[in-house]
Amino acid sequence: MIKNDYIPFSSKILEVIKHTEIEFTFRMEYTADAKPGQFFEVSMPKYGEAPISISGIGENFVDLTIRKVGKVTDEVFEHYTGESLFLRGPYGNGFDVLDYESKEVIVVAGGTGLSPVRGVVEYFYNNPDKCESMTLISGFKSPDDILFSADLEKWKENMEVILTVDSAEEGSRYKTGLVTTYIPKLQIKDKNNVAVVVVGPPAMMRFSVKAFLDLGIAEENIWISQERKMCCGLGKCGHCKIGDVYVCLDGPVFNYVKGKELID
Amino acid sequence: MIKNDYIPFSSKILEVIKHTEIEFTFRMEYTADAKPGQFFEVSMPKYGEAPISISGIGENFVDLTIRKVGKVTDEVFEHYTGESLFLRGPYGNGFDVLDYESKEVIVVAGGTGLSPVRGVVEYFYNNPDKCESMTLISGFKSPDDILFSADLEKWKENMEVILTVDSAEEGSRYKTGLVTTYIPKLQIKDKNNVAVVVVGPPAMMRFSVKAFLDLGIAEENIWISQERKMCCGLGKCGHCKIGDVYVCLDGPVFNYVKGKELID
Amino acid sequence: MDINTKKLKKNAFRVTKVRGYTASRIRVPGGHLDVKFLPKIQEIADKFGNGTIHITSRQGFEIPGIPFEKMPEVNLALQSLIEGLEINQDAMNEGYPAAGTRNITACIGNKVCPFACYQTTAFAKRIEKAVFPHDLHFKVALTGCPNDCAKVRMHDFGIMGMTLPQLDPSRCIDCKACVNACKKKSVGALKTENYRPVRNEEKCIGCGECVLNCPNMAWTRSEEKYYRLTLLGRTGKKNPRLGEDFIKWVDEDSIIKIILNTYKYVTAYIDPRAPGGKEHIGYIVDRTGFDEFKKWAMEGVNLPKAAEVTDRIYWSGIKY
Amino acid sequence: MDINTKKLKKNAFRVTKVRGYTASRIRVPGGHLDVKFLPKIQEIADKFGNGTIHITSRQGFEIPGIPFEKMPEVNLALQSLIEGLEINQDAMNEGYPAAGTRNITACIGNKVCPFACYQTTAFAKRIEKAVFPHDLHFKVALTGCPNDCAKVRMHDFGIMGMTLPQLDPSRCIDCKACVNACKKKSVGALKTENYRPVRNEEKCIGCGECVLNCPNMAWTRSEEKYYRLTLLGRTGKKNPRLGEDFIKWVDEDSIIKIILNTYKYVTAYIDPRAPGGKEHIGYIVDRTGFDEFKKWAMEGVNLPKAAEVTDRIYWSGIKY
Amino acid sequence: MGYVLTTKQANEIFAELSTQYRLFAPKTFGNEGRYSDTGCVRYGEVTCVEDITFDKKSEYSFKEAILPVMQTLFYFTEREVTEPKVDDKKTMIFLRSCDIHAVKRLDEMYYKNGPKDYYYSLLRDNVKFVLIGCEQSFENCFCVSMGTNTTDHYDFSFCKAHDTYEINLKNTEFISLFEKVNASVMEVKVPFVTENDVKVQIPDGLKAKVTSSTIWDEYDSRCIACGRCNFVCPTCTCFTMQDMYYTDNGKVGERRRVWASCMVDGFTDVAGGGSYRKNYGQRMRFKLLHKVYDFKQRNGFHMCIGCGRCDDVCPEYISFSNCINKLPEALKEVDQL
Amino acid sequence: MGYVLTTKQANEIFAELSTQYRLFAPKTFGNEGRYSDTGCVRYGEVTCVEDITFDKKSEYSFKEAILPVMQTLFYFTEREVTEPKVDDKKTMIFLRSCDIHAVKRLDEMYYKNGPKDYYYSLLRDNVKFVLIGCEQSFENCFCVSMGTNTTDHYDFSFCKAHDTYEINLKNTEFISLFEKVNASVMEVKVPFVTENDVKVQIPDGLKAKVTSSTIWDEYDSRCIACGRCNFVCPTCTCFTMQDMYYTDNGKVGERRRVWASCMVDGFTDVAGGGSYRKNYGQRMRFKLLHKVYDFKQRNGFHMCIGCGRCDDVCPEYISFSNCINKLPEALKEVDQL
Repeated sequence: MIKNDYIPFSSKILEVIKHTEIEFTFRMEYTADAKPGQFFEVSMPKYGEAPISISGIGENFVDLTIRKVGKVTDEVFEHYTGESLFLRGPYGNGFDVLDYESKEVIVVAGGTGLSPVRGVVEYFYNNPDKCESMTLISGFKSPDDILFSADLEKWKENMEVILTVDSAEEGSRYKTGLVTTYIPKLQIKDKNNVAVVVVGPPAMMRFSVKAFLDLGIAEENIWISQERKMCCGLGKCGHCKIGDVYVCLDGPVFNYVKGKELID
Repeated sequence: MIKNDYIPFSSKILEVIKHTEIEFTFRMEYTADAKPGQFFEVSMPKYGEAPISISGIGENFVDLTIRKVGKVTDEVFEHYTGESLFLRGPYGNGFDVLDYESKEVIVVAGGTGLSPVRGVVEYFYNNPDKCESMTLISGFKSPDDILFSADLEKWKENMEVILTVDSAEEGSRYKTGLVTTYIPKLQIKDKNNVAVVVVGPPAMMRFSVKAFLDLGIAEENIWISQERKMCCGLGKCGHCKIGDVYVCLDGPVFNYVKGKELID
Repeated sequence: MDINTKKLKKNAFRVTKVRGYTASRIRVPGGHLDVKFLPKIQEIADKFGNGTIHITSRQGFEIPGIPFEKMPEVNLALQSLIEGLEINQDAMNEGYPAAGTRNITACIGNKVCPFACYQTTAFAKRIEKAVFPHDLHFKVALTGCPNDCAKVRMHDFGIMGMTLPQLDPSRCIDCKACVNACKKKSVGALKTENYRPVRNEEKCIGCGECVLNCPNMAWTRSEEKYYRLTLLGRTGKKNPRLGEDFIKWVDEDSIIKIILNTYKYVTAYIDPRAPGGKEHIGYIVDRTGFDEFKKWAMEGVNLPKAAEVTDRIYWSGIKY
Repeated sequence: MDINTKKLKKNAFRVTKVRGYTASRIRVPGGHLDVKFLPKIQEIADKFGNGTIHITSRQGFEIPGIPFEKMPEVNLALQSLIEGLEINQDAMNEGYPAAGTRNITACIGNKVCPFACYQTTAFAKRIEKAVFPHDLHFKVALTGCPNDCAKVRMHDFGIMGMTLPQLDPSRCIDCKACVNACKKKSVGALKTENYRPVRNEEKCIGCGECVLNCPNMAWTRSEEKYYRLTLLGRTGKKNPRLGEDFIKWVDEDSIIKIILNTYKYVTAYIDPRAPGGKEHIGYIVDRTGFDEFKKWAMEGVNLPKAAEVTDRIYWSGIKY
Repeated sequence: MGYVLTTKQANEIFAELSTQYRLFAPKTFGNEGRYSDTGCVRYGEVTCVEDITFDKKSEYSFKEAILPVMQTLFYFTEREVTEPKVDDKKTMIFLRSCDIHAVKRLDEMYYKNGPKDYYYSLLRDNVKFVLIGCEQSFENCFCVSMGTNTTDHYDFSFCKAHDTYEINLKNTEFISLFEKVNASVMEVKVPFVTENDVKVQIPDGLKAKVTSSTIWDEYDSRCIACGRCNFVCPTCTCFTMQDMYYTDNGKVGERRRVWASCMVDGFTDVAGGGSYRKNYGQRMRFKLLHKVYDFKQRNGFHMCIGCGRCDDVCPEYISFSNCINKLPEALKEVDQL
Repeated sequence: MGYVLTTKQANEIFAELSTQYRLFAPKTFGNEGRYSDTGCVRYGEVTCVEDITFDKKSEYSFKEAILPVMQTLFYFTEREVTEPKVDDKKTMIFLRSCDIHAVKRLDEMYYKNGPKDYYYSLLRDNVKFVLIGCEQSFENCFCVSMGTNTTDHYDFSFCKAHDTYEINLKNTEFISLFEKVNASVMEVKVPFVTENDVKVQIPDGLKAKVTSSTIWDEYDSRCIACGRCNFVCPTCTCFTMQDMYYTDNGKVGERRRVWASCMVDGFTDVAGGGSYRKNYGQRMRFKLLHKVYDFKQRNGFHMCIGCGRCDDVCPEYISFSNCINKLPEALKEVDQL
């Protein structure tokens, strides 16, 4: 008898960290392997499943930052006072930090795109010697939408953190403008020794990648993470297919050499 | 210039005698010739004309017994408080009492049919020697419809008067039954010396004539008076035509030899 | 020229505006015919008429310009059409035996139209066989679906095809095609509950849009054919009005029985002094009251279980 | 088989129930045609179809059973009919250029019918010339008199012939034929006063029964031809309804102008996402409000003096 | 004596005549037919020859020129009665042979049946008759059967011959009229019809008894009692009186007479609700026997002139001539009773 | 090895098989067509040979026998998750050559693309395939172009030949079945189609870049995004999960998977409102390239088996094969960019 991959397991909610009114990080009991960029199918039985990226990995937990934007996540928010959620996963390839070691690492995150790369940033924050340099450009819609603000503050200790909001009220303490505004201004020492990771909404990724290509960064030094509808996480349901890849199996992280073919 | 026969003359109302609720005799000032059975076109200008039989003739008057049954007569009743009515006539042949002299005269009148023959009856009442005998059968619908009741009482003096009503309440003092009931019971001395005058509604006339014929009375000894719509009284308007006769010119009194052809 | 106009009218000719000339009306029950009949129509128009025809609003051909004296010859020529079109006839070679009850019209129906719920022409012919010839002024029309291309609501009896949709939930993939189609093109009788369409039975008009739009055969048609029977619509000078629903989810047999019953009712109650002997049934119902009509109409009718009968109908329409 | 169904529909073919087969629809504007066209219809049905035709409820012939691949050949065969029936056409031998605006139907009119107040087919053809070809889903119908045999109140534009009766009192003999006819067969707009009929102008529907029934030519027809224009009747699944009066005593030129104006109005306001690109004008009027519609419709229209325009129309009908 | 006129000459004559006469002739009322886009040929005043319709039978007859549809007899104020003023212009009527025979019938009624009619005389005494010839019989005509196809009783004839007009003069008082315009003198023979498609044969032994035949019954259902046959008939003379007061002043009114029809409801209604001949077939019988039987009994010649207008106009296509031809059958029937 | 069966013998065999197998075959559902008075040929359980429709292509494919439209993955009560019981009867599917090739595509997805699918395996592992031969190509078939017109991968074949049934036996475990009914042994050759009216030519140098061609644009307006092409396709495998609780008891529910269509709205919707391929032409492109390009990129053979069911069913008469044949033109177009 083969394994039934569709049966979820129950995972205890260890902690709930509120970022914004609609964005909470659920710290879930979990002890097996996981990589940043991978995701779990999180489910509220009777309401459905949603693929949620791992935003943090600890000894006995994974962090799942959930945005209240769909039916399932609505239900999770509604019912999280329960002690546990059902999970399947982790699925997907995740980020391979080894690919970025020794390089000028530039991570560009749009909105909740910060969740999946948080693990990457955290890795180089914890291991600053493993890269040449580390830069994070993190953009949000408005000051109210900012996620992981404590982390963002903390990360400044040993990397450049460019926190920007699309727009803010007059006199705000935040930088404003799209993340792409800051890409051309980056001080790159050796454009052949750069590792760029771009995660966010489709348009933000497209323009950011273009900005890096314009800077002369080679396609093979750019990684992106694709977001698609994923029902199964198992390469079966078909929703996440782009061209000849299944995002759930082959992604969501793609080197841009492959990723460029996946514009849908 | 020829005479304009359409222009009516004004005639003073000398007296109004009420018979029933809807039957009054208007005694009109009139001095020229007139015969019983002739008629006047009586008009209320603006309301129209109606042919009314002469029900009585005096020195300076004619009696016109008017029944309130049509538009014009309604108006006459409505407005007779005025001093006069407009008249044209007399029209028609009328009864020729000479035809009946020396005979057993039998007059059968149905309802208002008594009006035109009233002059005939009156003539023989006043001249009882001018006939062999005189019988009047006068029928009415009900006791309330009886006309000329004073006359009927008076005439009994020197003629047989059979007054009958179609129906009456139990214990009424009137004979009941149709006039035809009484015809077979008549005591006729010489059926070749009889003059029968029948006036009344079409069906009453038809059945009465038949009763006399059955008694062996010859057609030439029977006279009827036809009632027809008559607009002009002058043989022009055509309404009173029956076969080749114009009732207004050639009638209304017809010997039954001619009259029998006039069943319409 | 001495012509009994009443007889010629019964004979499906008519008194026209042009003195001395008539027009022959060829009824086509259900409106569908083999083209082999066209040459005869052409011949009659060319030989006796003025070479033109009018396509009537009741699905017939009116051939104008025929001198009255040619009527017997036209009747002879019509014989093959009358037989070919399967018109009930008492005596051969004498043309149409009655023209009071009008041609039973029908939209093209499910021979061709995807929306139609039945073979309109076949049902029209069945009614034809049951009621013709008849002098009473009845108008019956059939339409395949509630789109009512045949405008049956302007007739005495409007027959509208319906299907009682059947859902096989195991084939439903929640694409919402049925719900959307019902909302946009029909009455919005479907909503989604638990990933499945739920049908508001009261609202559903049986148009079959759900079946037509279901990409996976989850919705299918009922084995039984159902109809909506509307009553006593009319055009005219006094009170044109839409026919109102009498029975929803009625069957063919009941419809035929109700029509035949109504002939009896009208025969019993028609105003004998009506102009031209024509009195719209609606006015008769006004006189006798709806309940009396209904009593006659429903005599011996066995409705299917699904049938919903209107208690009492109140018509509206335009009143001049 | 790769068929652009939208193109074929515009080309007056249709997607039928039978896979791979279409039906060709031959419009006959005003419903009247020379029988010399029948052999061509027969030929098309025999050669490309299944040898039958349906007489459509819009006065056309629908020829079913035509394989899709025969459409170009059918279009070639249709050319003589399209020309003969004087259909506006952009390019020869390509069949009908549009099928959105439906055939303009008409009762037989005063060619034949004593009641008709005008030549329906001629006016239908005039409108045809003014509006065709057009893809918008407009339905126009004409009827000769308020009997409305053409059921124009079920159309977007219903055109009903009227005559403004003229009384010559010196010829009236008070026979009451007009009063009785008006009462029994029409709206009772006449009463007798002083031996003469008096017409209630507000009530009178211009049917001409008084003229038809007057034995002495005391009543005659008006020199001018008048019409009642009714608006936005329809059948259908949501809210079948009778067209309501827009203008009483309107003239031909104004009607054509109003129709053309309405095309502009609909073009400006139609819901581009409507299923099949079809949205009944009535729903558009619901959206914009009647006053906006009226503003567009009446642009540049010069009504005759007698015309009575409805302030604002409220439709009713059956709501499912 | 005969003349041939050009159109111009003819119109000069019309102009001349118009000074003394109101000219009544059949003319086409373009849009006044019962049905839309149809006209009607009937009598009306004309002022030029082009106004006259020569090639059709008039639907209504000339009679309205001397026997108006509606004629005011007198006006009345509160207690006064006043006759209306009469136009002192004379009348000239253009009409066909049969219609000239009809004049004789009208005269018989209005001059002779009872006292001479005052109002009829007023008009009739001043009429001149102009004969229109008949090149050929029209539909439904049966003048030959009725012996009305020819006549000499006219003042002059006036016939259209292609683009000229031919005159046969009887009344010499009009000689100067034609001489004045230098009309070409010519022998002119008035065309008369000598045969009709429709023929009737009134049976010799006709008697009142045919009243009881069943031939009349079919008209009970066929006839609609509209009276058109009477109104178009040049020999129908019946009228009804109307008394009315003016809406604007109820004290003033008039009495008038208007045409009546023995076919129309109300003709025989007497006060109190009685009426005769309720069945339309009996009305048909009454009319028909009047025209071809009892009028002659009374006056010595038939009333019907065979113009066929009643057949032309009947909306129910009832044929009067056809009914006449049923009389032998009816006679046979009633003789067997 | 071959046999010829009488109908009686065939039905004895069906009876025998039915004890162990649910027999799935194309059958005619008499009144279940979209249009009134039409039927539908699709797969269903059969119990006798007469149930099987041999002479028509099934509108929907066999796939629902092993990949049900709707499949319950598990039930959940308040905190428990329970798998549904699986019928332990085996399945026998009657299908044509092209469809046997389709099985390979299903297997590729459900056995190989990612982990082996638990639910698919449950059914698929117990399936026997009975080949129905094709005497001739149906409309829209292009199996020859796709190389799916012949096959050896079946347990036995079952073809109707007039009033007998011919069997070509591959899987010897069924020998006894035929021997038991004393089936006549005979050489049996399964009929395969060797030519179709419809041919496609997938261009050799096909590449993802054709995505940007304009050939897809026409489908923006022609396609109505109903998904019929996917549902009838024997190689389409997409599904969507549904979690629901029972109306009668909100604490109990189930998770299931149901077929999904890449043509239908919602297929790519992500939480938060994003979606891809809004234009229907792009969905057509996605589907088509999957079938004849990128599936092969990933798995080494084409997904499309050329059964033409998508063309048969499209209410808008869009032809998939016709679109394939536009690819050379599209390639040329994008190469010029």
